[in-house]
Amino acid sequence: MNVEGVFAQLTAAVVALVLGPLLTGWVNQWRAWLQNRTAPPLTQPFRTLHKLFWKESVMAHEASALYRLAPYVVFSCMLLASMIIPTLSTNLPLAPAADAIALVGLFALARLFISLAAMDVGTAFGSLGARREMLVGFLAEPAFLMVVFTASLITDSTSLATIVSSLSHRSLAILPSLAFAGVAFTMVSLAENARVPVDNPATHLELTMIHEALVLEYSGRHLALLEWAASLKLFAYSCAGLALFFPWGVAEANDRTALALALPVLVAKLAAGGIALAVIETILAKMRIFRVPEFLATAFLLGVLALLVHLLLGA
Amino acid sequence: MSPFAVQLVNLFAAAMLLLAFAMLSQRRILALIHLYALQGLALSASTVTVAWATGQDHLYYSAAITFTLKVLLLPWILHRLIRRLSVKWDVETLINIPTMMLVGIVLVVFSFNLALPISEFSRSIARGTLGIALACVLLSFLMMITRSKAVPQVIGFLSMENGLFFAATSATYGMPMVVELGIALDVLVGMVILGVFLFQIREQFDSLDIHHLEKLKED
Amino acid sequence: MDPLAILLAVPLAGGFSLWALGERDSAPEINAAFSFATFMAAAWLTEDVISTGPITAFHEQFFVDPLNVFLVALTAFVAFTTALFSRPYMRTEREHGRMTPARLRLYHSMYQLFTFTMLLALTTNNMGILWVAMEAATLTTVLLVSVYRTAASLEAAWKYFILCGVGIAQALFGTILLYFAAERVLGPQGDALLWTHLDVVKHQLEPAIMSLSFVFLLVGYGTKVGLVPLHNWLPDAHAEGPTPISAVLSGLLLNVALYSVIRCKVLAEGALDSRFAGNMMMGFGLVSTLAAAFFLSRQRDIKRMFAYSSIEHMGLMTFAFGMGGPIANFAGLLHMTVHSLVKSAIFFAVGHAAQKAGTQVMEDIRGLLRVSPRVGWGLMIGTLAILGMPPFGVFASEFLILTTAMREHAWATPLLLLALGVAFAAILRRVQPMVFGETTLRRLPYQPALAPVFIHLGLGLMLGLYIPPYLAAWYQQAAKLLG
Amino acid sequence: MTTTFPALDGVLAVVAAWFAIGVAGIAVPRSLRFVALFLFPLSALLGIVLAGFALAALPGAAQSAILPIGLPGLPFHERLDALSAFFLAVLGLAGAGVSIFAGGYFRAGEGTAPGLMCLQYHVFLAGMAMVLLADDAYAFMVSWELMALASFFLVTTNHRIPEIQRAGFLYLLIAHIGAIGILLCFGVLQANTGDYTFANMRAQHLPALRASAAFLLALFGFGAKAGILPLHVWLPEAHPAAPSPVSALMSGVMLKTAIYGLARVTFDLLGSPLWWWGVVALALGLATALFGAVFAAAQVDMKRLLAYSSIENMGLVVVAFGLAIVFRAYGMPALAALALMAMLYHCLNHAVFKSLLFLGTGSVLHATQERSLGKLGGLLRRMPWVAWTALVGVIAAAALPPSNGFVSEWLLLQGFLFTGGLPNPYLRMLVPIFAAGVVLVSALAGYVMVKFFGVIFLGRPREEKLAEAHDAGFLERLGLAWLTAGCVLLGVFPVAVMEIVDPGATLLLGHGLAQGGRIGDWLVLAPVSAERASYSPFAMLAVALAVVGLVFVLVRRVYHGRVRRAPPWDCGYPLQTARMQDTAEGFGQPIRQIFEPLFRMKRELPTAFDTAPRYKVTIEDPMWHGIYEPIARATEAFSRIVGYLQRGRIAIYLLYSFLTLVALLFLAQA
Repeated sequence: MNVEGVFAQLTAAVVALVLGPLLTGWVNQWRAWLQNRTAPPLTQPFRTLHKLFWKESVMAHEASALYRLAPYVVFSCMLLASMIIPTLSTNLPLAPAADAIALVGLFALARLFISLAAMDVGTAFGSLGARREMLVGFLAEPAFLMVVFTASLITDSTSLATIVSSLSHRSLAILPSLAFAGVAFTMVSLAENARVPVDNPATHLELTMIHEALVLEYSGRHLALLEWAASLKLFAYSCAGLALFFPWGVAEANDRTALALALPVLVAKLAAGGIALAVIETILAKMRIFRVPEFLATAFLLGVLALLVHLLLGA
Repeated sequence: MSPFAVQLVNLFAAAMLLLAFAMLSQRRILALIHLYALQGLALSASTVTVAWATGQDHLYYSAAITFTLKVLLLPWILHRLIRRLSVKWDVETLINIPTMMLVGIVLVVFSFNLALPISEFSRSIARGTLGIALACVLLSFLMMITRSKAVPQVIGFLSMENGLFFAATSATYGMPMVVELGIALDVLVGMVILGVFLFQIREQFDSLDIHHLEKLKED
Repeated sequence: MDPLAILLAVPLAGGFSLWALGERDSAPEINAAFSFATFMAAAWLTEDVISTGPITAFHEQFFVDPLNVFLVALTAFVAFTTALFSRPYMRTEREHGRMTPARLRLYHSMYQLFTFTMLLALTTNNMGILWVAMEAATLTTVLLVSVYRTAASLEAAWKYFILCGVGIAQALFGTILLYFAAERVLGPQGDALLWTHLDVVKHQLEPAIMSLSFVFLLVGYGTKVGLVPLHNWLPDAHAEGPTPISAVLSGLLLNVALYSVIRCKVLAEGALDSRFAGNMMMGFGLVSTLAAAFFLSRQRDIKRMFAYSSIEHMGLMTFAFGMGGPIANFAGLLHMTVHSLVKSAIFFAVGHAAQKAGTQVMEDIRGLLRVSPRVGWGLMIGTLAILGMPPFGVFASEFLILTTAMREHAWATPLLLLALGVAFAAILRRVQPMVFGETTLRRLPYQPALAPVFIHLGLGLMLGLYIPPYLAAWYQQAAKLLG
Repeated sequence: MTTTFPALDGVLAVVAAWFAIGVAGIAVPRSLRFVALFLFPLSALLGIVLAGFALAALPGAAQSAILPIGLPGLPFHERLDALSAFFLAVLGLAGAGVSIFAGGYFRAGEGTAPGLMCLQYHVFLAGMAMVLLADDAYAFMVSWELMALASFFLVTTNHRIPEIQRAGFLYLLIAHIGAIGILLCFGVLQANTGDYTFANMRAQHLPALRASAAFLLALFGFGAKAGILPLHVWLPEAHPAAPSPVSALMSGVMLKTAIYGLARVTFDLLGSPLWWWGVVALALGLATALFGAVFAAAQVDMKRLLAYSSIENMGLVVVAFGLAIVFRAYGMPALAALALMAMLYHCLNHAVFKSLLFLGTGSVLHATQERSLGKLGGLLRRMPWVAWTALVGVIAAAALPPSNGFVSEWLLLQGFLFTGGLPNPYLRMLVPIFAAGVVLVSALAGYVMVKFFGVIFLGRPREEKLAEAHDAGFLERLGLAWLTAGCVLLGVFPVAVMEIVDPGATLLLGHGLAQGGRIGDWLVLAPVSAERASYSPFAMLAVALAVVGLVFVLVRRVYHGRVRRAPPWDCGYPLQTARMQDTAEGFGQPIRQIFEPLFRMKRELPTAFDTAPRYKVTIEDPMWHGIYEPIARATEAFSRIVGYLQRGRIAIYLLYSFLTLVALLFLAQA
């Protein structure tokens, strides 16, 4: 593990921590604009975090250690995830520590903890949220893995670094399998990041909410960590998507100039992705919670289809 | 040995078969017992003939045993039984008589065919006797099946024994003495036990109708 | 002094002396003593055979070879343990008023005579005497079955008498035919029915006659073995007679009958040099096993149920002997031994259980473990053993039988699998609630004799894990002898 | 470790010692203290010793011995090779934890006297060990049935309760029928030689038809024990019925012996499997896994839930097994080794975490006398030991990193990702579908585990009496801690474990995973190549912990650590009761809705006018309705027909013998 490696790794972490909330802010801005509202500033998420951190954290009497532990675990899981995904460079010391499957596992772990924490206090909404979260998760996770499998069958590897580098090196060609996978991935990431049409991050209408119900009891620094983790998650998913479907511009091993170049490219890609997300959220309507399984099942089937298409057409 | 003896044995054989048929069709128990005694007589007569014709002395003993047992002793016991138990008739047989006759004839044909290949090997004087013996056995079997009272069943059982003895004496010149003695003993004891039984059954069900003996079954 | 003579003399004397002694309180003990003496004689005889090898006696009228020596020992042993068991059992029956002193007298003397007839049937070399002994065994047991004088027991005894009498008559015809075939080779002397001689010349016997003769013998003795559809007397007789008699019927008489069948089979096979006899036995065995299994699943009377299980196991043995070959025969003999040990043990336990409950209806017997754990465990373990659970010997033989069948008659194995499965379900489903759960039972006036149960089960266990070399050697020789 | 090390003797000694302990227990049937405080800990110690011997024997060559018992000409052959050594290690490690726990668990009021239970328990342990050692068909069957028998008596420990009797009956029946299947399988394997030693079976080369028959018989026989569809029905009945340590042992170890048997027969005795066997195993395994997961999600009895989850895990194991067969049949030993490693590893993992979870339920059961999830809750605060150890088990059971459960799933998925190389196009198409199924199953497992843990340990207690629930005692904690440590270590250091396990795979396939170099370096697991795929739980864990610590410190430094306790917010709804939390039914509801066709549900819905409205859903296993009831009915009908043979009329009986005689005479004449 050389110096560049460590450097790249740390930059990745910092970039994630910074760009994550910014991306959230960016999406919120665009949603506002698309809905003819005056938008909050781009840095609004940071202000919120700062505010929350200063607030004292109010906790239910029954809340147990698990409840207090969960935000930290979730946060670190998300940070770890976004350090694993090759955002700027494929030369990450941590890359061998976890491949795509492990990445999915990491997300699942976070989900487990947040759901348990939500059930810990023992309120009606908490357990409701946990149940819905797990429902979304157990359908989204396989779909995500199917997408990953497609990519790794194409590149004969599950290690993200290898996937990205080999994908980025192939001449630009439309792979039908990847097209399917792309759609599936989009649906999954909408669901996983609690966006419309599955969930509405801005809602506080109890009966429809998923993510908000999970964190309903949280406040102060714990809430801050969870929010930050949420935006990190969005960031991680976006980067994963970009890495899988638009891998160009990610720096190769020990290539300072490319590394320098990679940042703006990433920001540009994220900006575009954010706008797309905002558009999707604006034009779609939130669906009933019981429709969600169908939505995700579709994603899952698309993922399987992508695999089959790849095996069928060898492309 | 003389053809006369052969004819004699065949005659007795025929008599036994006839008697078997007669027992099959006979309803009155008393007559049944008489027929049984007659069959025993024919059996012992044929045994004597064989003994005389082949000069096998131990057959005389077996004839004597047969006579005392099956002509005198058992019929007497049976007589006393039915007098004590006052059973006269065995009214309904399970199948009507003509059908039984037909079945019986079929059986006879069957057993003759069965015995035919064997009797070639017989050094014995009368070739057909084995078939007849077999026929007697099967006929008494049929009789046991079709009788609905205890005593006739017993008689059927005994006449089956007759058929066996006839096979033993005429087809093969009698079994070894010790065996015959054993068999005779068994028959006697069996008879006694049966007698005891009939009394017990009677005092249990105050009738000898074996329809009472159909309680134990899979339901 | 010849152990064989003692072996036969003791029970005979015992029968008459017990009758002569009349109605005494000590009769059970005397009975047990005679049985013990018989057992000792059998042990002595066995010891002789071990040291000197097969023996014949009394102008070859009697003989002891590997095939029957262990059966003799087994018979004497089980007869002895059963006598031990019947001491408290019969006393309790008398307390419950089902037995009168007069009947006890009959019971004891007949018990001894029955032992005698079985030993005679086992040791005689003369097929005719064999028949006589079998008939005598029937007669004695008829009296034993009807000893309660109830309507049911009378009916059972009557059916037993008629069916077995007729069956045995067929066997006599078979014997006559056998003699008929034999005297053409051996001449018309007394030794034309001696098995040893017949065995020497079996290849010269006339096939046409032998096939007929074997059919009669099979139907005849098969009736006593309890082969379906000749079995109908068996469950009644087992269920209605006193339990010690059920034990010896299942444990010993069926064995002796099967023993005579296989003696005849050896001759028939030799004469026919075809698999006719074997196939016929396999057919009977398979049918019996299957039918018995399905009968089992609808029983309500406990003794009746285990009677059917005896039919099932007899069928299995018949199937094994029908297959023939060293392994199958070995398995058959082993199964004979273990079955009679375990099944009699089960009947001992069942007897006490039924006495405690005052009924043989299984729904009314509950929770044996609570009132008397040893009876309960005895019944449970015995049942599991008879169901072919290792490490008991029954499993060992079933293991050999099934695997042999699998490679020689694969078509039969699904049927066996079905039969064993159904039997297992049927019996366990009934026995489990009898042993486990809450109880409905009462105490007994006399301490039940459980030593026999556990001795038998212990032996059954031993035979599953370790077969003494002598026994193994006998089995193997006998298996060779059966071809 | 050199092969001269007498590992086999040691193992046999341990087995003997277990028997001895059992006898010692029966010698003093009523003294609970002696049994609990001396015998059970002792046997736990023996378990560790056993594991030690096994691990020592793993790398070495096979050792064999002949015991002086058995049939003449067929004494017990015992053999200790890498495969049996591996499973013995599993037995020893899991068994140690369970035994020490059992020492604290068994009480006087269990129904069976403690001494007797001690006997049954140790015969069970010894039986399992003998199964793994057996080297001939007879020894195998005897030990196999001994195991079944002992566990049957353990299941029926509390035999006053009729349900438990029924459960035991069902269990023993299916076990026995399966055993007969295995027996017939051996009958085929010995191929007319009459020699029942495994050595001989190895030497035989069966024609394809017979080999397939043997394989299917084995799949049937061992499947009955492993709980493969549709022979799984005994599991959800027997596990709740048995005392928890027994359930732990049955689910954790006994099921594995079935897998051992499958592997032994397929790879060792049969040698060269056909590819379609693999497909059969894959299909059955996946069906079982899905079925188990879905039904586990719908259960409301905690032990029943775990039983179904065991079914699911065994399904996954069988899937790995099938994958290994496929690779083996197409001559890809390296990949076969990968799949086989996944199988073995998952056996090990499941043994550890499922025992852990069952023991946890045991403590809960003793603390609350309650098995129904609907009456539990909030125990995390009452019984922290049990809860936190259970949490580790839950993470493992949900197959999440960095636990051990994830490692085996990771290996399995890696195996699936290599199926592109299969020559058979249909398989290439088929296998990804299976992969999707596996993924779905593991995701469902997560759902199930959240339900399990959340409903039992989190939230507010749903009953008043839960307030006086007490935490586990010392011995129990020891057992829980032991297994928890197992979960963590197996999860964090997979490379080391796999290098120990590798000889097992090598033995079966002639090709191990470590062939040519190591399975990654000590830190990073890379079964094929680092570019291809790599996983380092240790690094992940380290980084994650670092981040947690860092964040914790930073937040307190930069801001503050103040906390105020208040009543829960819950959107400001004032009057909340514990009954308002999700019940187990509620939590399972989405799954029930999605997989509705699988279930046979009976709903009792309240009417609008009920004064005391009740809502009740009962779920029954469709297999009952689909398979078992028809069989029962058929048997009933047939036995009724047979019953007509015996209508009591003596004339008819005579007619039977008459007809038989005549018919046979015809035959004889012909």
